[in-house]
Amino acid sequence: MRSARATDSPCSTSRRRLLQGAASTAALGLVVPSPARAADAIKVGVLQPLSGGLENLGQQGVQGTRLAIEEANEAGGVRGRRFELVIADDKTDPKTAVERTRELVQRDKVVAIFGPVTSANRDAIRPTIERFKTPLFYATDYEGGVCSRYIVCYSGLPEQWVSPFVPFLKQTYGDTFYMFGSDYVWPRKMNEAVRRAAERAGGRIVGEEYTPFGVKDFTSTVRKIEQSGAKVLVLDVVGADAITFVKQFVAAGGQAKTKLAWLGYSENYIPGLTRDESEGIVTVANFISTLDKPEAKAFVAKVKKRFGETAIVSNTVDAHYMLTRFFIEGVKRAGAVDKEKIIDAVTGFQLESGNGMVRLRPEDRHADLNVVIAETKNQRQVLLKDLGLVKAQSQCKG
Amino acid sequence: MSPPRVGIHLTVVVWLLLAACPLLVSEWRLSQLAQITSYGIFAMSLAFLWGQTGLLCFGQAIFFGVGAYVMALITKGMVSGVGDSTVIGLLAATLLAALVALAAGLLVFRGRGLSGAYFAIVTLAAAVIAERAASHSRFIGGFNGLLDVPPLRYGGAASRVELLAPTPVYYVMLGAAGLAYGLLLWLERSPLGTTLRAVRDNEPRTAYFGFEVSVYKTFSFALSGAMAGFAGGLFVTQFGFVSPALIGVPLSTEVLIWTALGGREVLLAAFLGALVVRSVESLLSEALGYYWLLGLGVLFIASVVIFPRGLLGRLLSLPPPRRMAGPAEPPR
Amino acid sequence: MLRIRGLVAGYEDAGSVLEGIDLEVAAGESVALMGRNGMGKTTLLRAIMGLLRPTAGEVVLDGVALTGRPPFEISNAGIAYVPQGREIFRDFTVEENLRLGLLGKHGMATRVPDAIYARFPILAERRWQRAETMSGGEQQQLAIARAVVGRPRLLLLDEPSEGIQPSLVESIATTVSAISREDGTSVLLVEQNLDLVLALTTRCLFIDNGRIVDATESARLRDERGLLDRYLTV
Amino acid sequence: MAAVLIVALDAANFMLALLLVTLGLVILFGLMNVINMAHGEMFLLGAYAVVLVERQGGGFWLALVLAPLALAVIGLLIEEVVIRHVYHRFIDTILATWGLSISLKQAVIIAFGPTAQQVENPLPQTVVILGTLYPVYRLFIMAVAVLAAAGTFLLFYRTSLGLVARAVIANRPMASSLGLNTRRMDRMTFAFGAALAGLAGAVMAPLMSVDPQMGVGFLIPAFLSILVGGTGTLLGTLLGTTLIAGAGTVVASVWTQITAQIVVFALAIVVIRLFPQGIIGARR
Amino acid sequence: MTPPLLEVCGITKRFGGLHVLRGVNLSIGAGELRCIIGPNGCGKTTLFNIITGAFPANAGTVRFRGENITGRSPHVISRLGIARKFQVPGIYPTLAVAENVEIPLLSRHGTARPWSMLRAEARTAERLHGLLARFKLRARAVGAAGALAHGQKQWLEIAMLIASDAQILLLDEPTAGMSATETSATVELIRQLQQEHGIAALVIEHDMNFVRRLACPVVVMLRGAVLFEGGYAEVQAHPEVREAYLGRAARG
Repeated sequence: MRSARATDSPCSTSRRRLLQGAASTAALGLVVPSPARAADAIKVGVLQPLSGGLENLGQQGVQGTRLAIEEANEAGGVRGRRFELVIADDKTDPKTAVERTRELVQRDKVVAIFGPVTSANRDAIRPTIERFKTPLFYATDYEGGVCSRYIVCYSGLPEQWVSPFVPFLKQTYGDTFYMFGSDYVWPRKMNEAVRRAAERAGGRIVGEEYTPFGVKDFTSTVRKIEQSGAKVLVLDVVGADAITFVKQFVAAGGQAKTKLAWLGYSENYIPGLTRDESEGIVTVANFISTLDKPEAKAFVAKVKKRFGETAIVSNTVDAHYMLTRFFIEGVKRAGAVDKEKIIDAVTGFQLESGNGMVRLRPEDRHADLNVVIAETKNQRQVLLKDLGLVKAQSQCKG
Repeated sequence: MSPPRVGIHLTVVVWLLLAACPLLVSEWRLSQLAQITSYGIFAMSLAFLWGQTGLLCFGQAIFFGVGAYVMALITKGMVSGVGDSTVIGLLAATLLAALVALAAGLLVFRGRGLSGAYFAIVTLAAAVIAERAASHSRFIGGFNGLLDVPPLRYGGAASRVELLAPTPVYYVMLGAAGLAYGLLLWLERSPLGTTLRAVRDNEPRTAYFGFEVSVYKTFSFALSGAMAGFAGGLFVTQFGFVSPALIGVPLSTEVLIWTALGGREVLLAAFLGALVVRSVESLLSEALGYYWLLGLGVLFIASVVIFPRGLLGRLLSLPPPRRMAGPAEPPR
Repeated sequence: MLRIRGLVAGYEDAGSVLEGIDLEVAAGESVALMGRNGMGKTTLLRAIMGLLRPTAGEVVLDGVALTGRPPFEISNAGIAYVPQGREIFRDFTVEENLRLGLLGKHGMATRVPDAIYARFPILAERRWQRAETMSGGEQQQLAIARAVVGRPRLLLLDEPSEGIQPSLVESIATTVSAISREDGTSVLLVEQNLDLVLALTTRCLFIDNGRIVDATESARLRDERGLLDRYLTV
Repeated sequence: MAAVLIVALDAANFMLALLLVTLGLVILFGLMNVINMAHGEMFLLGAYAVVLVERQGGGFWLALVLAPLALAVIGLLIEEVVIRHVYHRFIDTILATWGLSISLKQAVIIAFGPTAQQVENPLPQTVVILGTLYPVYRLFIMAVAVLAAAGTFLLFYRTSLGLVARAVIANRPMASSLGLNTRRMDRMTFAFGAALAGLAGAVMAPLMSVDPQMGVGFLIPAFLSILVGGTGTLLGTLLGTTLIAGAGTVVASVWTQITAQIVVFALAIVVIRLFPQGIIGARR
Repeated sequence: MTPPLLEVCGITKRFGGLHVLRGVNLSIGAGELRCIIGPNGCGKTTLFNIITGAFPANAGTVRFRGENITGRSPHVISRLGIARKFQVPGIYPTLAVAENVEIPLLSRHGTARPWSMLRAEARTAERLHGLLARFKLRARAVGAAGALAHGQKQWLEIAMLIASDAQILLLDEPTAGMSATETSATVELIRQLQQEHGIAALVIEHDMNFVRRLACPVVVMLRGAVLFEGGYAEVQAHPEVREAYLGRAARG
């Protein structure tokens, strides 16, 4: 996934208190307040970053999962058994992620784990997950290539996001691209896809650059972008560095000449930027809260009803909600609370997401997703183009 | 007036308690304890360098990380020609970390070398460089690091057994910790240890006795590096992965806090410092949320200002080596 | 003016050095304190100045108890100190060194008065030079000038002749006695050098093992070989 | 030619920004011998002071005045509670301030949350310099850095207060014997260093992500600048920041930021190894 | 002809505008004793610093057994057999008293390789406890050296010098802070060392009683140069020496 380490912290504050409250009650009790705290509750682990830099995404992930679980419990659970959430904080740190995973699996004996956010943490816990044969449900977009019986992904992949996005950029804003990303695998894989897509569409890559985490001065990069004459800047820098970069890019008048196409951008970044700074940023996503579709409106209403008017209904909430629903449906279909059977049962059927019908493919346990292109106007993301259902190749090939 | 022997008794009690843990705690706590034992060994490596030789290193995780990466590369079979056994991995992890530390030590200490704050800041910068370089190196997995590192295992390729049950794993880890402790303690109480403490206490005086101080600092650095590498190798068998996060500043400072809180001058205090902070953290950090780290920071400041020898240091400190007392007093 | 009663002081690891000092210096009077190294001369000056916390006894200046007060308050009460080894600010200019003698004093101009430069012509010459570039004798004059620029009522001098040419010792004696005479400044001088003691002081005290053990008029020192040989080196 | 000039301008820009951040550290570390690992967090608090003032409806310019004042007060507090006890334990200042850094950062997270805060850019315009657009705010930062450096220099080397401060630092007992209140000077000097850190944080806030981690990135370059130039001299720091920032910008312009960071840090270590007194210090 | 054990030739040292040493000449043969006296600030300690390699001189040479050792580092000079006692006792405060003495004993067992230390124990134990007994420190052997009384610290440091098997001891005010009995014991000690082991010593001292009782040639320094060399009685009688200490007025 995009975000990667402790220095990342996109996001806002207005709704923070509420979320923090939610997270800490969860942490204290470690369980959802639910009447069915019986011994036969089905324990579900949540491993999300609740500190260390990515808490916003972590809290939204928790909300998505919680919403689905609570709905299921309110509907009577599965064959009379309720779900119980056990929430753990991975602190955005791989070591802690492994420790917490072990706790969830060995101490709490959960049947599945939802999370985490970063690829680094997902990869770090993978050996543990596989060693203890406990399925991991991962609902953040990432670079692709995970093929494991025990990992189920609901993630935007490069193929799904970049392949349709780049031709749109070329057609709308110009045919020269500059790619600028953080120095790790996700931006590099994304940019590989950008390069392929741009060349296929007849565009030209005029620059590619990576930055280490924690850089505070992007003058030379801003200068290089300007000198390259690129019409479009594909940005896959993450977290705080991205905010720092965009502030300096905009201050230097960059957006007047170059369109900012930001991969991995979401509503979470908007509060860290001023109106001028976020104006006109285009991005690609599976879901945005302003989508003019009945299912989107219903989903937004549902989230706000449960978590308050100030709750951000991002891609992350939608993805975690959906993946949790697949899991619940899988438990129903499996006929028994058995990890292996659940894994086999969660794929191959459709559910309605906040943005159209979605299905998990049995062959690689990844999702076919509906994708939209959005632009930020007046501190809100608005739809530019609905790309509909986009499929990716199986991640288990090659 | 012989110093109180309470330190000896407490030390024995601590080790007995540690050995009895499988009877006392739940299975998963035990496996957790096995995991953080590698941090304990790591803390002892720093205690040896800092507490005994007086070198405050802000980049200790470099050696831990080197050990972890080497262990991962070997046990994953990514290095041809040396096999992929746990033992070879651990040996190589220890040795390579030692070599890196030795090279760094030669670079830093020779001639009119760096000391004090300069050394601390330079090691801090070195930790940043190491982390950047590691996340930029494809061969060792870049930012995400190396995954699927095998657990402890024994036996030949054909009949290989992976060690997964908590109790044996715990005893292996505890044994490794005991080994590290024994070795470091023996060194510490040998004449060599006396010399290192002499360097710490009064460096010019030691030079005026003909000791080439830089050699001793380098030696201590290399040895401490080796121990950190050993800890890193063990860490990998427990956690199954290695990533640049293990080689950089955050872990370097974490180990500093464990060691300082426990007591830098006493190996066992540093070891317990790591074990206790990590255990308490896993118990409390979720309940306290953001306040946990705030509390830890304040506690750390308080211990620096009020208890420079750590919270456990005084309790667990041992009397000087027996040879110091000499033969029994002749009858008067 | 200065009255010291039963002063006991020392260092943490070396035990007490002063074992109960009693001494008095009258207004305008100049007193020498002689004794072998290690007998407590410097320790006494440091204790008067507040650089060392006495464990017993009292230091009173014009009826005001100074015991246990921090050095800057004692300085402001009217005592100035020229330490052994001079301790000038090596990296600072002569002018800056002198200004530092003024800046801490309440209600005093912060400009170095010309009178000081008139008294120490060599310092006027070196006014903008860094102090460390000067010779030992010049540095000593700077240290004295820095002390008297704040117009103290009592001047503590610790071995001002240390490492200095005999000719300079004389000129220092002349200058300090002029200051003492004209400004009415009392002087407590720790010294081995008889020339300075004779030129500057009227009374001489001998210190041995942390106690004042003998006293004489300075003018008679020349004849008191026995005293000298008993209490001084050589 | 113009391209070279532009790189030079960019380098000057980064250098001055780094100088601004380093100034406070020069006072605390270079002069007072307090190895202030919490400097990044003082910087951070300066930026959050802006956030707080803007939230209360005060503008950026007001915040720019209030932030250093707030940090001076916080500096006084820190000095009194913590630093006072470790002045004589050089190495322990590292540890104590490290603990402070953790605590301050965590306190900010508790008070403001972990996420980035919005800070208005008060000068969003650009001007054309040497044929390229240049942000006015960057010019402002450069001006503030020059003014702050010059002001600090004048304060320490051209005023009585500065003279006293330097005297206290150079020889505490002697300064005290001359009637200078050393405790008060310690407090004031420390507060001034903290205020400079706060000013830097406030000034940099509009061009940076204002989040609890923002101070970390500057800490190491700032320390290296001081060590490379030589402690205890403003001139050395000027040289140090010039070398670190200059090398960084040039390497980043020609290659990448990643290479720049690794090369510059490694270079700095080599320089420190060769000149343990710093380049200026070694010439003395 | 054998060269003198230690020979100092024309040593000059400046700190800024301060001339601390102005061409000091001095020599001492094997097994000889020599006292250096002189008023405060005459450059005695600086001379020790230059001999032992603490910092370089501006001019001049130091020879040991005929070998030029000017500007070598302290540990190299020490290994040749020159041991130094500091004015403020240079001991290891947090180490046990016995450990303090063990360090210089170890220094004679190959200091170049740390691991060679590991097996040094057996060779040092006997001498260690012999020395502690001789210096009346046995009862304090396992206590921290920092807790000793001042005079004991001075003795401890002398014990350490002797443990280092030096051929010459440079003693900077060895009796400072000692009681009269301790001082006489120290005189006895230095004499014994000279007689039994042939150890030479160069002693900076202010206590003229000590100088008299040591009964060795005395070097008088004044303002960075050697003023006079001679026996105790000669020094006492020498008007210039008196003047150096007490000024011209004392000449008479």
